[in-house]
Amino acid sequence: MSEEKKQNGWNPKIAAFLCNWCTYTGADLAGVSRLKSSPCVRIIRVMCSGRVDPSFILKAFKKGADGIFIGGCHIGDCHYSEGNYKTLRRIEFLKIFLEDFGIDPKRLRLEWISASEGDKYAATTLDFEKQIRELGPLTFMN
Amino acid sequence: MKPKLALYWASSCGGCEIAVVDIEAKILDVADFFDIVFWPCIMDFKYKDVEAMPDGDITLTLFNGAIRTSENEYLAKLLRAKSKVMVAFGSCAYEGCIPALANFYDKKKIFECNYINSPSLQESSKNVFPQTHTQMPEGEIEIPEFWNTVKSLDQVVDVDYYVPGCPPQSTQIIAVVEAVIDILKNGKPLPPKGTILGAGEKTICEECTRERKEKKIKKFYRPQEIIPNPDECLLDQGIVCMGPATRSGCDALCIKANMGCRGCYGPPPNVLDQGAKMVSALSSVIDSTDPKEVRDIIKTIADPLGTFYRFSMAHSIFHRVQKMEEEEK
Amino acid sequence: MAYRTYLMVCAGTGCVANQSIKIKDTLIKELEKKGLQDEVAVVTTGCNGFCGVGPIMVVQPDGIFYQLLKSSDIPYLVEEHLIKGRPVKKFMYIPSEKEPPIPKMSDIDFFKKQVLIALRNRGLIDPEKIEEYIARGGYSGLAKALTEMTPDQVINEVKKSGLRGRGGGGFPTGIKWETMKKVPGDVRFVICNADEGDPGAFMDRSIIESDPHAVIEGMLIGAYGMGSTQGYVYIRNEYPIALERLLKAIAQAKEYGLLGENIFGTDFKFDIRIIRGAGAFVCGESTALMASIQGMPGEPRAKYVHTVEKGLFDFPTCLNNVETWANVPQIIQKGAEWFTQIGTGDVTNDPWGGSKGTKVFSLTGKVVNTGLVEVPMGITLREIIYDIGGGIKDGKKIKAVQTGGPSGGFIPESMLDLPVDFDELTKVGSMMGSGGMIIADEDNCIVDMAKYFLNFTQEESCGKCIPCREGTKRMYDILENISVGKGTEEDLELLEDLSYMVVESSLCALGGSAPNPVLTSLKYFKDEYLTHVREKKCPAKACRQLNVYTIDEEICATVGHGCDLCKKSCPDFAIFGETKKAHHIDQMKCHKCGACYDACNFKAIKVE
Amino acid sequence: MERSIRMVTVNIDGKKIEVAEDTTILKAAEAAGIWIPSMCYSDLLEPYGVCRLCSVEVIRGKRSRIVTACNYPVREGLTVNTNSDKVKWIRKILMELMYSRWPNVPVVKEMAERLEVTKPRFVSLERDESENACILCGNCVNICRDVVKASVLSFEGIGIERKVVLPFNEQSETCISCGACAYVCPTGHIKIKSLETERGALQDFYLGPKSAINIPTLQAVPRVPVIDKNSCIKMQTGGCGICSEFCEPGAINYEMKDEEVDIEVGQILVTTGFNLFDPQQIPQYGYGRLDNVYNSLDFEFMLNSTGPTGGTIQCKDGSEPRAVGIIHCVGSRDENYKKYCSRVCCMYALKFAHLVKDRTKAEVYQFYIDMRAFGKGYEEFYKRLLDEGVNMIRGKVAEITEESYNGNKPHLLVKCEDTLIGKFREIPVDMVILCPAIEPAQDAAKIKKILSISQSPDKFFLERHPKLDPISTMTDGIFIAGCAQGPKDIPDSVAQASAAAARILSLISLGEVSVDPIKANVIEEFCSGCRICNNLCPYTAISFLEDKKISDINEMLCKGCGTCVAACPASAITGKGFTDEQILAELEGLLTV
Repeated sequence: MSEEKKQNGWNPKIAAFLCNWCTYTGADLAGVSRLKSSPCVRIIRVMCSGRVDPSFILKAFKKGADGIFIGGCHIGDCHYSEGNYKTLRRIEFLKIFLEDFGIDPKRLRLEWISASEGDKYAATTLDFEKQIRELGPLTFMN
Repeated sequence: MKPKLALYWASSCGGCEIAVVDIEAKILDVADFFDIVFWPCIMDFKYKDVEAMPDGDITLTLFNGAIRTSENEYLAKLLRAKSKVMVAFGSCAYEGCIPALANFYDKKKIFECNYINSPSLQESSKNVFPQTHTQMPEGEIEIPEFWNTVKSLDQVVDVDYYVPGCPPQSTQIIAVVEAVIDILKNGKPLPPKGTILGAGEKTICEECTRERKEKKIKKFYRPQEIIPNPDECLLDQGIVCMGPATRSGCDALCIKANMGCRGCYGPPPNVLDQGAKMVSALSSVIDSTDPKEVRDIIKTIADPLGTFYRFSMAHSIFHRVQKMEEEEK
Repeated sequence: MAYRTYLMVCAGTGCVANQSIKIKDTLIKELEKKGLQDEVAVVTTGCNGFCGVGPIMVVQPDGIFYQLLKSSDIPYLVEEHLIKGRPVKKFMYIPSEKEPPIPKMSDIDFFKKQVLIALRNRGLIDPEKIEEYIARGGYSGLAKALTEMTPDQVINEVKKSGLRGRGGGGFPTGIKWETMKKVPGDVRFVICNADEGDPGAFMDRSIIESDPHAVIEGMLIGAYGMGSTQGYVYIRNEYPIALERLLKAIAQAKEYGLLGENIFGTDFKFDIRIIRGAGAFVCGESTALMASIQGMPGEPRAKYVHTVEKGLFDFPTCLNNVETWANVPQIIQKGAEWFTQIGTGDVTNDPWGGSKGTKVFSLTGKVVNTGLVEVPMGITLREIIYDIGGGIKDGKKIKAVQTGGPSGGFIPESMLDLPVDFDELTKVGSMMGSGGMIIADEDNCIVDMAKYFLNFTQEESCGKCIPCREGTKRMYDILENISVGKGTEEDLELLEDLSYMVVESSLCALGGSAPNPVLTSLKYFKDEYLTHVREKKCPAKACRQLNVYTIDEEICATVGHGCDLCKKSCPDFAIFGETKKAHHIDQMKCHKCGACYDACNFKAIKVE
Repeated sequence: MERSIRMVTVNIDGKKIEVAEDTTILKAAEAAGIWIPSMCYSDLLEPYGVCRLCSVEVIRGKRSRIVTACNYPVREGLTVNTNSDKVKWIRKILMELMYSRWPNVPVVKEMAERLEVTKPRFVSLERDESENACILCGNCVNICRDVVKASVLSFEGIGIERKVVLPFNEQSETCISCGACAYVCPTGHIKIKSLETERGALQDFYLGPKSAINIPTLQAVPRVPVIDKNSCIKMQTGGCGICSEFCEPGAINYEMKDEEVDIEVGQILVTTGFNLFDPQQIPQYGYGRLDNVYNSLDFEFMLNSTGPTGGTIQCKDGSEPRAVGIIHCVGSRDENYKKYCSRVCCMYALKFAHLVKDRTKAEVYQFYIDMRAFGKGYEEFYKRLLDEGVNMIRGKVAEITEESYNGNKPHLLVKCEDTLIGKFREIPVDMVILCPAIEPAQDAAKIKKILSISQSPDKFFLERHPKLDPISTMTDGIFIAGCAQGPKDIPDSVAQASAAAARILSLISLGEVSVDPIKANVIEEFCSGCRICNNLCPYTAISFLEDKKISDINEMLCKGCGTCVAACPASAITGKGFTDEQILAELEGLLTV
């Protein structure tokens, strides 16, 4: 089925939770810089990556996201000092969870991208898109 | 004419039935007030009698147990049609409960386990799978079909109210019964549809008398690994307690017995997914910033999925495990 | 293993310089050749003191004394003495041309009158073998102190003995130790001053070379008494043999557990470090020496606070001279009473009351027997010069004795019966000093000698304080003026005035004693000075600038045949005359260097 | 153990004086108003006791003794005679000795006069006629060793040969140039020379402070000296402290500490400037290795009329350069170092060329990649320079070497490809001026962290929008201007700073600033006080209300990150602006398309 979809011009849906101060700005910079980033990424701005509740991620998968991208400030550079540490722990935890749920943890990606790293944002999203394409669409059992 | 009451057990352990009887003398009021029309656990009622009832004839149905088989589903739909008020009674009907832990596997896997790999199987009965229709000399035997996924009641039929708990506490049952009698007797308005009856709006922590501090967890312990201080919050001591993400109502029963809350009252209001929320909360208080150490600390939790979704699996965002090994291959 | 004969070859610096080691090697070879190696042993010893006749060898147990040996003499000597049993007369000591040779060491006057305490083991043991020192009773004094005596008893014994510092000052050792003991504090040091700087003096070197363990034992006893655990030996690096033997001795003592922790099984511990001095005269001064150990320039400081209170690194420090330390073991071993039997005065109540024990002198100058002598206190100068020293060379007349090194004073012939001890010498304006003793005869000019000593002290002054730096230089300048005939009688007054001032106001003893030669010479030989300033003549003809050199033309022509040697030697080209004919000196050109006088083989040059 | 001070009574010249035990006689006499002469005594030092002029007679019982008053400690019952005949006699001869050696030194002359020595009886062969001869008091040696603890000076030689020297008679590296020796020198024998003037030319001139106490820059306001904490011996080791001994008004205070002052502000303008790229990173240009290769700041310093050469352009040997090479884009527009254009170099390089032409007869070569004379009047200036005869060579310099032909004075050889004529050229010059890149200030990363602002990839501070808002940052109330934001020249910096100031003023005039209402708050009816959130807030906005047994968020402290919202297991915390419902709705919307 997935092979079919891949061939039928399937485009993955990637939900991205980006921190307002770093990655969101970085994404902005990527745009301003006219860099090519993944068009599959659907961005949700949060003030801090620490705001990302694991429920959101599960919900996003359930709602049809094939991959989820979380972008935060570099460790130590968090606008809110330590928010990204919590994100780090949640995502680590969640990856173990996702595997148990039978979802490839590669579909969840956490990256530290600062406001100045427009190029990194572009490169990472493209890479992530490629990865998701390789993994194929995410389907759910009933 | 007395209001009619039906009780049914779908996929459940029967604990909820016992809990109903456990309301002691109050059961007499129930018997007095209601005309019990269907209660297979207690008396021999026939499905055909129910089928014969007009729609909406039963005033109140307390349905416990999850939906595991075609029979469960049939009865759920039948009783829904015949009842004015349908109550998902107990954790199984409300959110899947222990039966829904089977959602970690699919039908095939479960059958393999039970009918091929089970060590108690006699050699002759190995590889014999239950069939829905079996031709016997006496005639065809029909047994219900086993569904792939365990569902909560509201995933099959429309449910008016929920009573959580595994089982619901007798005090809570009494309160519900009294309220129902009160409504029916005195014509009070019904609570809004979907209301969770017999439970609080807060979490177990509200009922827990232990002293809580700011949390910093370096390692998780299983209850047998340490002797917890009876006055201190179990989570503070590293024992996984679902209390913070569990609806109040049981009066912190397990915690009083030095056992971490297992979460049978389900998520508190507003919480989408009890397990995910607990993950979020616990990882917030893990005391480390090093990814490797974080992973190591997380690994000290035995069976995370079973721990966090012990009761709410069927009702969680994902319902069940998504991919089976066979499918991968 | 016993040998029938022991050949004690002197390996003191003087004899080593005269190839005594080569003699030893030749002896060993020769003995092997003759198959005597199991019968005759060759032993190298420390200095015998009779350095004027080195290399020396003593054949024991007979005590036959051989002198002025050469390695070429050895085969003959071995053949004659060791095989044929005939001591060789031609290598023996001959007191004078008329007298027969003296075979036995103990019969030689030079040795006969000596009393050996500090040097008791000289020539008898191999200084590089601790076993031999122990065999001669070594370290029994330490054993006695550690096992039978309390520290206070040790100090008391030394105090009772009346031992006074042999380094020059003559401060009672026991008092010094007692004062140090009373200063509170855990850290305290003892120092052995082996920075022997006086020209011509080598007592300390000789003691260390011939008996290094005596010094170590003395320091150990002192350290035990005063509660010190660390000692230093400050030794001139110009004493390579002494240094080597001391280092060996320390290593051996450590090996035997005599240095280090738990000495003799007691709690007492002590260690010695060697500090090498670079040879500055002033570093023999205690505070300068300590400064030098501390790595600072060797400059003295005011001693208004004594070093026993605040010395090395500002800790209580007891500094004693090599000879003083070497006396200590004997005092402890034999008791204070034994020690007080030797010497002058009475020290029972007043430690300053007399001089006890012996003193080592280095006898040099115009005497027949030069060398190192250890004599009892109270012996007269005459005894030393005539009995031990064998009188004045070439039968000349004695003029003066200068004792105590460059800062000592001159003692005129009239005082030769003066008993030698600390107080008597001080009384006549000289001092014991470290024990230098220079004999001057009639050929020595007193002005010249005073100038010589002052030149030494003014050059060796550290230059810190003005009286010593400027004063001694000015004194030297005046003496120089006098010696070249530019002096006046006012100069003599000024010289005396300045000398007294330098004595009074100098910072340390170097300046305080430097004018001694000048003051004593002015006191006892004023006439000679006056001759210099009034007549511009030097009676001894030693001040060459005052001399008039002329050539006895007759001798020159007849005896010398106009050999031209004087002409060639003259730096001023002041000598004229054809070869084979008489020469003469142009007095206008002559700068009176005296080179011609030295050059002439026929005594044709006359001095007036 | 601190010994209690015992007072003793001493008799000095018949006066009974009570002083503390162990006071020196000199001090005791001073207290009693009795003058004791001294040449070497200094209050700053331990008494050295070398001049002996302070000799006095001390009588204890029957014995009298001559001691030096400067270091003799008094004891109870001491009788001192400072003026006996013997003492006078000693002083007189001492003075004669000194006077005969140093007849013209003022302190000696004065003392001689005072001690009534008119004509010394001695003739000194070491007579030194100079007025500032060294009298060997040792003060300089002692202060250097004991107070400054540098031990640079020492005595050499013994006896009359004694003199004060530097090790090997060379300028010592351990000398900290404190000048203490010169200060304590009673005769002025020690002088402090400026090494720069001594060497005559521009050897090793250096822009920073030279000694521990300095006036930071030529144009410092206020123009007062400060102590450089990092090179002050006193502050680093506790030694020295000599300046406070010397400062008569007592203006020196070592106790002053760096202070952290909290100032509450509403807005911040970051103008932390830039660093000059270190051309030593490009070793083939020889900066720091070859003589006469300067960077632009060095050259500016040379041009300055208060600089080391007084504004004349000269080589290290003092000669006028015959040709000067000016190299553009050193480190900038370079893939290996800084990719960006530093913007200001072209124009100041032209200015240098102009000044070199103006002040010397030197030929000037400009080595450039592209001329970027983009500002108002700049192109005209460029044209003018071309008319002045400046040689423009388009090409990147490969290497600068030092060459010498036929034993002549060595010169520099600039090797580059002239891309306009397509040939490799080697141009001999006497001086090279490098125009290094402008790079972000060293501590930009630190400031970035403190202020929570961002840096662009080139590490200059990142503006909110390159076109629409080049003066604000992502953080409200923080503005940037000048080279902190990116390389720019003075007019641009002024313009940007003015704009930022205007923005700040406009906000000030508003009186209040509206902030995003993104705050978290606890819904009391759902909070059960599990305290999971308590430890999470870096701003300590979350507290636990003991009475209600619930947690509470102080909205004024909350910055709205939402970490606690995500963490709350009861979903009892909502984040305004980013509620669960909002985010989920957003998610729903995004993913259904």
